[in-house]
Amino acid sequence: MTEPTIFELSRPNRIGIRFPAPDVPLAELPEDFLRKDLPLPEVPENEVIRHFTNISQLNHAVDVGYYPLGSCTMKYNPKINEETARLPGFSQIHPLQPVETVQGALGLMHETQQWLAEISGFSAVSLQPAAGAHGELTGVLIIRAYHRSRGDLNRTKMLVPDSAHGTNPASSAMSGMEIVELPSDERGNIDLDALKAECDETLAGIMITNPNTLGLFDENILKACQLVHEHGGLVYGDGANMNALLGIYRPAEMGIDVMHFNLHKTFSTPHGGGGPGSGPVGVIKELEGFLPAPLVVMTSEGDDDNPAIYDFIIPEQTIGRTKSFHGHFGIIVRAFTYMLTLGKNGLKDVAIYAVLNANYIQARVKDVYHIPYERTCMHEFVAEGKWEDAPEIRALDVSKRLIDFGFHPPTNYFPLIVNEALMIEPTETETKETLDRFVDTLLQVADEAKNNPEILHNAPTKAPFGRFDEVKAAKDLILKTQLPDDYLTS
Amino acid sequence: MTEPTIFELSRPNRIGIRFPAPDVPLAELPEDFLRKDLPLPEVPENEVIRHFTNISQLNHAVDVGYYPLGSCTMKYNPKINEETARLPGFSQIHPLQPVETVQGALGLMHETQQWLAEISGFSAVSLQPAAGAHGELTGVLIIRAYHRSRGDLNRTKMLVPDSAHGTNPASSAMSGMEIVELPSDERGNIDLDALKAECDETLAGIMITNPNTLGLFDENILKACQLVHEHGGLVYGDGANMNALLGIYRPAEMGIDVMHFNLHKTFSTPHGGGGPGSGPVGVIKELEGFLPAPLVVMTSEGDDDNPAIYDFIIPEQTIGRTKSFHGHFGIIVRAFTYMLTLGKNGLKDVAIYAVLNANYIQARVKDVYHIPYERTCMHEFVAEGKWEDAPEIRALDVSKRLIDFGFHPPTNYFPLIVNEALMIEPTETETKETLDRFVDTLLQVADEAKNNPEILHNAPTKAPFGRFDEVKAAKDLILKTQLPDDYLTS
Amino acid sequence: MYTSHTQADREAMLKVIGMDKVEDLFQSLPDEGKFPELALPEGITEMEALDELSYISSVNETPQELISFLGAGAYNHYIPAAVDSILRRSEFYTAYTPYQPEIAQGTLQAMFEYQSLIAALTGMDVANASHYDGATAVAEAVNMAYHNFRGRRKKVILSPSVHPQYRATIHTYMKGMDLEIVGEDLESEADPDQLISLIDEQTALVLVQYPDFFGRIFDLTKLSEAAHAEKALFAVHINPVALGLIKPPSEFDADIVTGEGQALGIPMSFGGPYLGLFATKKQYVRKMAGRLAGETVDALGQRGYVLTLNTREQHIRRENATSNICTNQGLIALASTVYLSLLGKNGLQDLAKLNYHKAHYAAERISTVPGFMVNPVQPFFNEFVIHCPIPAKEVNQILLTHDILGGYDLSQDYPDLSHELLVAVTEMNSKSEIDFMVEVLEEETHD
Amino acid sequence: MYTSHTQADREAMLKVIGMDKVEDLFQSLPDEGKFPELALPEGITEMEALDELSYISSVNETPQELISFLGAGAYNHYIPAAVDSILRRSEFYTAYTPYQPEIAQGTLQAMFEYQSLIAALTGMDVANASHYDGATAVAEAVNMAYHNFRGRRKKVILSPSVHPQYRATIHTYMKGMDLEIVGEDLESEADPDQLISLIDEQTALVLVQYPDFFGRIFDLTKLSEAAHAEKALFAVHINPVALGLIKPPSEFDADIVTGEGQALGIPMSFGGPYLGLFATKKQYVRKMAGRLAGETVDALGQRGYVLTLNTREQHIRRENATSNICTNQGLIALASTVYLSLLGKNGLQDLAKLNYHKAHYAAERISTVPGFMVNPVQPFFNEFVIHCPIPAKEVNQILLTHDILGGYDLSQDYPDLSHELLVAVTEMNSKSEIDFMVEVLEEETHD
Ligand SMILES: Cc1ncc(COP(=O)(O)O)c(C=O)c1O
Ligand SMILES: Cc1ncc(COP(=O)(O)O)c(C=O)c1O
Repeated sequence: MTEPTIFELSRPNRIGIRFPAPDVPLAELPEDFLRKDLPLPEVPENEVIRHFTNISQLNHAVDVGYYPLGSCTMKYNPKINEETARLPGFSQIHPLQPVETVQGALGLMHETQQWLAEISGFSAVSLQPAAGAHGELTGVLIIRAYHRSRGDLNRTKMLVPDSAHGTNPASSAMSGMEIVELPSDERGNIDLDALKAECDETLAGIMITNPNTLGLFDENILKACQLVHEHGGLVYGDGANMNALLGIYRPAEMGIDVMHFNLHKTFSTPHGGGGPGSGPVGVIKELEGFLPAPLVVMTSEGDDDNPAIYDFIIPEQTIGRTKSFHGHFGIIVRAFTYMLTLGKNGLKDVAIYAVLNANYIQARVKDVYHIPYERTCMHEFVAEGKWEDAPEIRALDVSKRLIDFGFHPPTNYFPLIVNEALMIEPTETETKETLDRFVDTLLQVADEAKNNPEILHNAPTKAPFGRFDEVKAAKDLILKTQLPDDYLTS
Repeated sequence: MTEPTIFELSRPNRIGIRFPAPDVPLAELPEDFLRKDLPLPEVPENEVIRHFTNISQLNHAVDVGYYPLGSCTMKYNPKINEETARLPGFSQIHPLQPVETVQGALGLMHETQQWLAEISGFSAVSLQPAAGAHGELTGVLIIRAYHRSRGDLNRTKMLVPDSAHGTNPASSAMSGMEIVELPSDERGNIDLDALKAECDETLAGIMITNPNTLGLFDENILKACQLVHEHGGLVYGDGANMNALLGIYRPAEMGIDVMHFNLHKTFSTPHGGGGPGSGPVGVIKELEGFLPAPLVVMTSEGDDDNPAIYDFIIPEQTIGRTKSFHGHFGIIVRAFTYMLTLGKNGLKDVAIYAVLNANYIQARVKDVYHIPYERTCMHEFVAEGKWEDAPEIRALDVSKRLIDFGFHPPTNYFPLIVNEALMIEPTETETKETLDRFVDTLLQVADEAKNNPEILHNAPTKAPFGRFDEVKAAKDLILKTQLPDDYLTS
Repeated sequence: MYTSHTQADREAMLKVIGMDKVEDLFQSLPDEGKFPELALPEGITEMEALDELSYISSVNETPQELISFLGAGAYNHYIPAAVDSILRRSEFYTAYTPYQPEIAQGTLQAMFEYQSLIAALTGMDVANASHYDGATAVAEAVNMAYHNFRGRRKKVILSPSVHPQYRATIHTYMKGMDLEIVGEDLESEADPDQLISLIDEQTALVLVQYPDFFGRIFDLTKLSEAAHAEKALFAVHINPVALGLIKPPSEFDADIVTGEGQALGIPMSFGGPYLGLFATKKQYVRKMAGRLAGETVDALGQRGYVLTLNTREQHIRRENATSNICTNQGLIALASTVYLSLLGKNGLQDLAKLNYHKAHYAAERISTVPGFMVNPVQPFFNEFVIHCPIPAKEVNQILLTHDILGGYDLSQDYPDLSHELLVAVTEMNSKSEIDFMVEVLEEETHD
Repeated sequence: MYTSHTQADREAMLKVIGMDKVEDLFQSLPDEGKFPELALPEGITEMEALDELSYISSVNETPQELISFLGAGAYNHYIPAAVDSILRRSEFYTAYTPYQPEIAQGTLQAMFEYQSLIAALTGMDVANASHYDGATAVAEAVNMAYHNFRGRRKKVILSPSVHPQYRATIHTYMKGMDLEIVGEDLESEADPDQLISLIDEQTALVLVQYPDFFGRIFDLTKLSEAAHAEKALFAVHINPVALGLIKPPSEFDADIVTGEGQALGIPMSFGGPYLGLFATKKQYVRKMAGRLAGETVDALGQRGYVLTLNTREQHIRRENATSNICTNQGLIALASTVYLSLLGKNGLQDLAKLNYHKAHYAAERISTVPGFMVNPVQPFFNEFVIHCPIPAKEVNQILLTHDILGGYDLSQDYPDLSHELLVAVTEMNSKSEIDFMVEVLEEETHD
């Protein structure tokens, strides 16, 4: 099944696209700076298309089959969103055009800010962050700036539960925080005693994820936030799991002060094989002034005869700019289209059915797969992929075997607090029949684990590739096509 | 690998797309005419997308791999053509709009007519026919009308070489002609003696394909046309093989009086898994008046300040209308885009490299595959898929085995005058490396045919499906999903 | 441009062939006229071509610029984004006719599902894999009826309220057949029962449209019975969206159902490519033209599909084939398959009702304008005829000055209907568009 | 809307769970605030949404309506149709990060090829699988340099001719680092060698842009040597299209190369999503942030690719990771991969030259307008600064009345450059557009 790389398909003097000859007199080239050789592949259009079409077919994807990858919210990406994002009036505008020539774009951003604020209960939202982790960095820098604005220079301790996603501690560290890991209690909640013990005058805040990465709504959430607030800290919310809360509960009500959204999870924008995402950040009133610049505001409401007018502003105490221009506008158009089509009831349905689907799968598998924190889950849950009577089987083996049945495996080895984790997020867009097929397969695989473990060890055998040698990859470190010496001329 | 049908995926009360509620008062429904039940499937958007995405991957296609299917000109379909055809100014206009609101479309059609006329040497071209066979019907009806306009009511004999495509006799028959089959001579040309013998006062004409379906340029073409003309007949040209002649030779120069083009072959418009095509018909001056209505004409040339003006006209002696509206406009846009990007030299290159590729493959395989009419071929050639020392092997076995190597097989069993035909049309858009891989595989398969025939008989084994039971299909005649009785409620 | 032969490739290949230069490949061609200097421009780059085509397309006025009530066989319906996203899959659009079923199950299963959907929609036993468009589907119905009686029945009864362009197409197609067409010279708006008296034992086929060209819905029971009483075939041409609301022609015992499938998710695209629907009763399947996918199993016992009953077709039967059709509308049929799959039962019903209500609102509102009249009795679907106080042509001209395409001026085909305008209303026409047209009519025809 | 649970499904599922109604699923949530009534409209259909979004988009003015000479970090380049045709393949865009390589070789091979192409283009040993954009790539270069010296070197030298927004982003990113930034307060148009005197043993990184924000091309040899003499890292931010013409930064012995990849087939899309290019020398690969695909073999010995060196990343190393980045620009990197594959060596060279010639023609023509001046000495690529006789802001206003976006008014970031306009010219600007702008300048600034 191995497909040559695009470099291997190259032959001298082929080309996939041509440009017109200059319609202007030629200028003298800057001799001192001219490049000698440019070792790029030379491939005609049809070969380029065939190459990428062929490798694309080696991918599992939401449009190909079920993808219950925990924490990733692999819901269906509606096709209309792809069309609206490609409208020339959106895709062809330059980010530095005078605002009077891009009022549509600003209006759309403003509306998106408003929708996200209303959904989450925050008072303002910045669309600038490029992804979830980028939103975290933004949010933690806002917390930092807040404390510093009050002269609280010592508040640099950030509490991060042990169940948190890796980006949480990493973002805090990048923001100059010291990270203190908080244990979870036996119900999977934040351990309030441990929290209390860390509450001192160096407390900057806490980064919580709720529903947390076990898929559980934290039962101590109100108390935890209260504690942190009482001790002068702020609460950061990782909004990656907002899919469980749309129209159900507003994060700001829990006591969260800053939160990022993952438009590429909750709001159905495609994951693109790794990105791009979009990670808007919402804040409570007191933090508005710290949001990254620029922010879109409505400068005139408009009336029957005159449209509303929008502009960019720079919040007074802004942490600054976290990237160039105004965020991932093309992704924001998709998310806005999605919200418009769903409306308030549709958004609520998303959460209801995401949670219903997760609990349905959990209920059907829990007698066979141990659920370490078993209670009503939210949009996802974490099971263990190990059994006493199948000592050689690990969660990864279960995952690889699922591939043979055409399913994408659950998330493995996250959250770290569960041994041999299988983190299952069904999403709301799947039918009951799909869930049933998936559950039946999970049950069958558990049976195989005990009675026929070799099948699992050898899996997958029905995918285009078998298991890969990851150690070799890290050892050889071949990170680009190895070109022959005479590449440019052969 | 079997995928359920869309009906099998249905569950009551699901839906893939919604429409707005009426914004007008409701009218009374026509009780007497109301439909009781509508047994259509009920499937959500994501399941529809997954279904068609999954089945699409079961297809071989030009964008997936090599497709040297003789007579079909499976060249690369440039992506830009797909974009221009989808420009809203083309895709969203209604065919009956006042001509002053669609001057762009008419201008494009007029230009396309002009380009095709210049390429072929004909004096006028109608874009109305929907495909090759439809062009043939149009052309033969023009021949019929021509004779009748001269009072030649008895000219109803149409000569059709035995190598002709099946649509040729079928189209003539539909036009009320009597078909007389002409044998080919030992060099694959029209047999001039046989032709002469049929030249009498009932002769309506002859339908020739040149290069013919053996991929050979008919060496008797000038004489044959002259003979037919001398005896009052007209010459119809099947232009399916124009890919060999672009910029090389104009069919009108041979003595062809009417010819159809296959835009879906020569001019790179996609085959779409069976269609749509487009089969414009070109005619010599004397036949212009018989072209189907309507035809686009330029009514005013325009100048620096005023654009040219276009209109539809009805040729005086028109055979009438052969379909609704004005032909496959969406396909014509693609073909026009293609011609524009190629220009005169690019068009000529198409023919040169199509012919070079065919001769290259022929030269490389001819010692192993018998070529019954071996001489310099044009854009394709016909080999035999049988050997004396492989008595159980038929051309179809060779074809099925090629599938295992990722190639689409050549055309089988056509033309009928070659035993166990393998009709190979490489097209110009393939690289030498692809041709070499294909040839190497052909040679290997020939070897297997003699030494390991079972491999061929069992092939394909690497495709998603093995050989199908065609007899069962024709016997059972299951031509639609079998719905359970309670389909609408279950 | 899309060739990729390097100098080295060319030389190596010529060497294998045993030639010096590519011109030698064309030795068997007549010298005279060989390598003509075409009076055509040089090629341009993709970027320039897009520029040029964008410009040309921008000269046309679309429903973005013009409010449109034009129908008459092509309708402005909403096309769900999912349809084009499937059509853009090159596994579908760059495949040929599925001659090798082992590597063409995508196309074949889509064909099979298309046949299933069209059969379900029309209520018929079997549908073929498509004709070029509604007009040629109708012409093929005539062709089929003619051959059904082996040319012995020489009369086809054709309602004047079948689309004029379809009737013209029939006239062209039957040039080679020994057939007579009657019925078209009845009064333009004759109702179907008026055709009954024309039926006799020479009649091969009775053909009507439903809803008819004027948008009207008639009960076809009597006509069908009368045709069958003389053992003639009865063919009905339908609008597929209407069948979301009204009885399928199978309920009138139609033998053949044809239709224009453009309304099922196909862009108007200035008239093509569209989609010829064709369905019939099981007993006529061998008489039917066009490709058919049939279910079967492969060597491993897996269910799959193949092209079947090829013995009807030109590549096997040549001059004795049921038709000359070869290339059909594959990809367009796929579009309608995806479209119908998305809408399904409830979607098509909702859509049909929405069209119905909007059209009736428009009809009622227009009737209130002095001098404008809509037949108040005959049920119609989403299209109707308005009688205008001035020639329809002039009404259209007035409306166009307000950027409205008023409808189809019937005098183009029916000289007696000089003041009649055929107006279509779909889900794409908002109430405010309708109100605006009525306003313009009120103001501009008031004197 | 995109959920498909029927009443029956819901009931059956609740029964399995052991609940009566879906509301029970949310029992662990605080009662207060549960099930809020959101002040949001009801959902609308796809058809209505397309209508609304089309309207909103039409309010914006695109290069169809405006002649544009705006660059400053985002460029209007031609995007070959083949690029989007691959991007629309849902096997690519609906996949997640390739955590399961057996069923993600499409994404992984594309990543590997992207890394290969960016390494080849920049001349560097290794490139990562992308950062969010040029600005964050630059900020990550600072981050990497900081950690490379374990925070012990506390100085970053930043040229004032690095894109102002990138510099702003660096300032934000370094808030949590113990770092000082110097160099920005040199005169705005300082040349790179002016930075040399700032380099000392405290210097972690020297960072310049090439061509710089003003479009200028400088020889960076001396600066690089000076940085390396103090064992500091040397980073160069590039415009990838320029590298079709000019020496890659590897020839100046750059340690880190960053770039904004938008010019490589990515739509301008009002500023995002774009593409942060990041490449470095092999010795720094473990210090680099971002995902990496590496070649290996599977159980059958087949060559393939996996995510590798994960131990640098947040999901393994958490607070000690090289960066917090997780989601990157996967699909945008794919776009640039397809783009570079199509252009290849000759295409990128031709494109770069075309941009060069057009920009120089424009510069020369504008220089002829009285009062307008272009620095005649310093080589530039496709962007250059014009000194205007009146404030640049006013020039832009005048041009806009003629539907021209004149360029970027530098006074927004460089108060001393009040009369300076940054003008970009690409293959999309025809000679006649340039001539038209010159004409307008001539007429409107003449007095
Ligand atoms: C719980 C959680 N937090 C944070 C992130 C980081 O988001 P992103 O990948 O968009 O940077 C993720 C995504 O993987 C996540 O699942
Ligand atoms: C030689 C030849 N003639 C005629 C035709 C018929 O053309 P179409 O399929 O477009 O009707 C074909 C196509 O298969 C052909 O190969």
